[in-house]
Amino acid sequence: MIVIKIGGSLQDVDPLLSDIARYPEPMVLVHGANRELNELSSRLGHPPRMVTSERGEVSRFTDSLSMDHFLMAYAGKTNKRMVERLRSQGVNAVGLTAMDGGIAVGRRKPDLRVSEGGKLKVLHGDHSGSIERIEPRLLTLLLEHGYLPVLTPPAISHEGVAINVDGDRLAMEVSAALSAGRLLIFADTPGFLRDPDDPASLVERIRGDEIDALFASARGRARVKLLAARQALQRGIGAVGLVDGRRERPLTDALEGAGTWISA
Amino acid sequence: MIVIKIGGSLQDVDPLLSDIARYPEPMVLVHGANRELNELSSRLGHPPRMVTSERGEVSRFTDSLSMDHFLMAYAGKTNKRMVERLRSQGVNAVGLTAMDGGIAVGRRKPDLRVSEGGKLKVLHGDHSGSIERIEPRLLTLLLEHGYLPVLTPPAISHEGVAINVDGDRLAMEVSAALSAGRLLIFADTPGFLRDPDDPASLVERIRGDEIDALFASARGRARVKLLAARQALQRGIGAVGLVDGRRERPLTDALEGAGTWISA
Amino acid sequence: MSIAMTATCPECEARVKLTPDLEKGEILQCTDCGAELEVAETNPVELRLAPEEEEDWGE
Amino acid sequence: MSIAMTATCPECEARVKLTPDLEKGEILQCTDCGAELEVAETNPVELRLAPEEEEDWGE
Repeated sequence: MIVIKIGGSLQDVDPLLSDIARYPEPMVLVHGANRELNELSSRLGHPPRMVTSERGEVSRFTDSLSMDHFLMAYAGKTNKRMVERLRSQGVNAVGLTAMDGGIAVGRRKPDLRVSEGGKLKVLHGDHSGSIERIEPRLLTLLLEHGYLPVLTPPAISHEGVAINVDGDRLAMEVSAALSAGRLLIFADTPGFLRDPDDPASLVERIRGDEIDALFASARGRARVKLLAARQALQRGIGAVGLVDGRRERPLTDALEGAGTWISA
Repeated sequence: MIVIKIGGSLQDVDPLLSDIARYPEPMVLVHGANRELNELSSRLGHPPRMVTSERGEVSRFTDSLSMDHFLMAYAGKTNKRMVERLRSQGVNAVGLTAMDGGIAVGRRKPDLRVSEGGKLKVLHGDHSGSIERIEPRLLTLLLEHGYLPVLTPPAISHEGVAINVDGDRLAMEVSAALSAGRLLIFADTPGFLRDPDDPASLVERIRGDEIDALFASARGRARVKLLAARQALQRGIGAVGLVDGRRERPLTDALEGAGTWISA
Repeated sequence: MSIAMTATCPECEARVKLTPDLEKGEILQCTDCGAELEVAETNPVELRLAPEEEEDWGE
Repeated sequence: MSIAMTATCPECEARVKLTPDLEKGEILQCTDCGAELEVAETNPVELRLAPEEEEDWGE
């Protein structure tokens, strides 16, 4: 069983979806829709509010109206266009958010400490949080009956409120809960680059104990992906691939070793 | 087993959702999001295009961009906010479109003959169609494992293209496929009114053979509902309720006989 | 851009009279063979058989 | 509407110096007891204990 994360940064997902349609093994897809959400919320006059934590981590402040837009972009357009595309190629896809069937439950963190305009501030009413528990029953049920689950944030809090969670972490948590052999994270880059601006600086193999060294010099999305990969290994997932979703047969190439593979 | 259709016209669905949360029997929810879609598409600069057929039937011309908005409003915001609300009240809800798992497959009708500006015209590229087959397997699987499916259009064409279908007909087809004992259609009216402008003209009981007489004088949404009810009876559904979703305990009252009940 | 006053019926090749306010997508009837024709193009005018009326409608 | 120059620390009741550009939601530190305080209101100024820093972040 493998879990595939399709990054929100990937513009054209069709080659990857077609390659997935040819893959016979059971699988769970997880996707984001960052760009879709940014575009939609701006056009609806409630532009995205990105904030920076005291430790410099950037995240999206998601108030209730932004969560409406989040559901439209992630669970509406992106999730269902993927299901449509997969079904047109004979895949028995079922689109879900991590709320449906209580797949991912976590703690909502309504108060957010941010540094803005040189000041330390507290924002209230954030609909973000972190995943604490995966309930795999629905996913296992669907997999056993030949369906391909296509999963997207949001998750849901203990009180039953939709919460924005990181797509890579959701994919990692689901991989661990289903004891997937491999987690593949497809994005619009060849893999983990020692120097983000130099595609030739691709690191092809990373052993578990080498991650910390690379972690220090990684920035932004690459950093979150390394974090997710390290936790995946700690949770018993055999290997994590940071792979290029823009190739003609992205999945086939990845399974033949292309991109960055991280294993214990 | 009962099927509940929640009309897009219903403004406040919370009382109905809370009443549903208390209902112990297996159930499938079907909902629309007409108003949400009209508002969203106007705000995104692609206002809804309602067209009239030669026989005077009004429908929404759904081009590809409108279908993106359709997915955002129906499958994104409305479906998932309902799942969120139900889960916060202890219901194990799972949100789906009729595409997911191939629940409703039908024939797309890309060419639409309309009368516009006094002329008869053909419009091309419509993403609407009619349901030809229900595949109940996924719904039955979820019901058997204690989930509450929350279903919304669109359906999917034989070629795997998302198609806009009527929510009442989807509810009727699902009721027939699952041999539901009762189909309840909740809207923002007391039930079938002999005179749409006079709430006191509620018809409480309609026998199957009386439908045609009423059908002649019915207009707009009421007409579609009567059509759906008649077909439901023909397909073996015991009783169809056209019931008021605005009451404090809409489901409880309906099951005690409130609204309009149509049976063979 | 003035529209030609007649075009050829694709079914029976008779001449079909056209009105000045002809619009793309408009449905005309050939007065000779009675076929329903759709204005596929207006510049130049192209006619083709119009799709039949659907017996049932989605939402 | 000029903001008062000091307010009372809810933890140790010492006087806390306020800057003129005080904003709602801003986090200050009480120079006496070191508690982190949040500006709950600015008119009049109300301080309360600030929520702790989260150890981990969602997207």
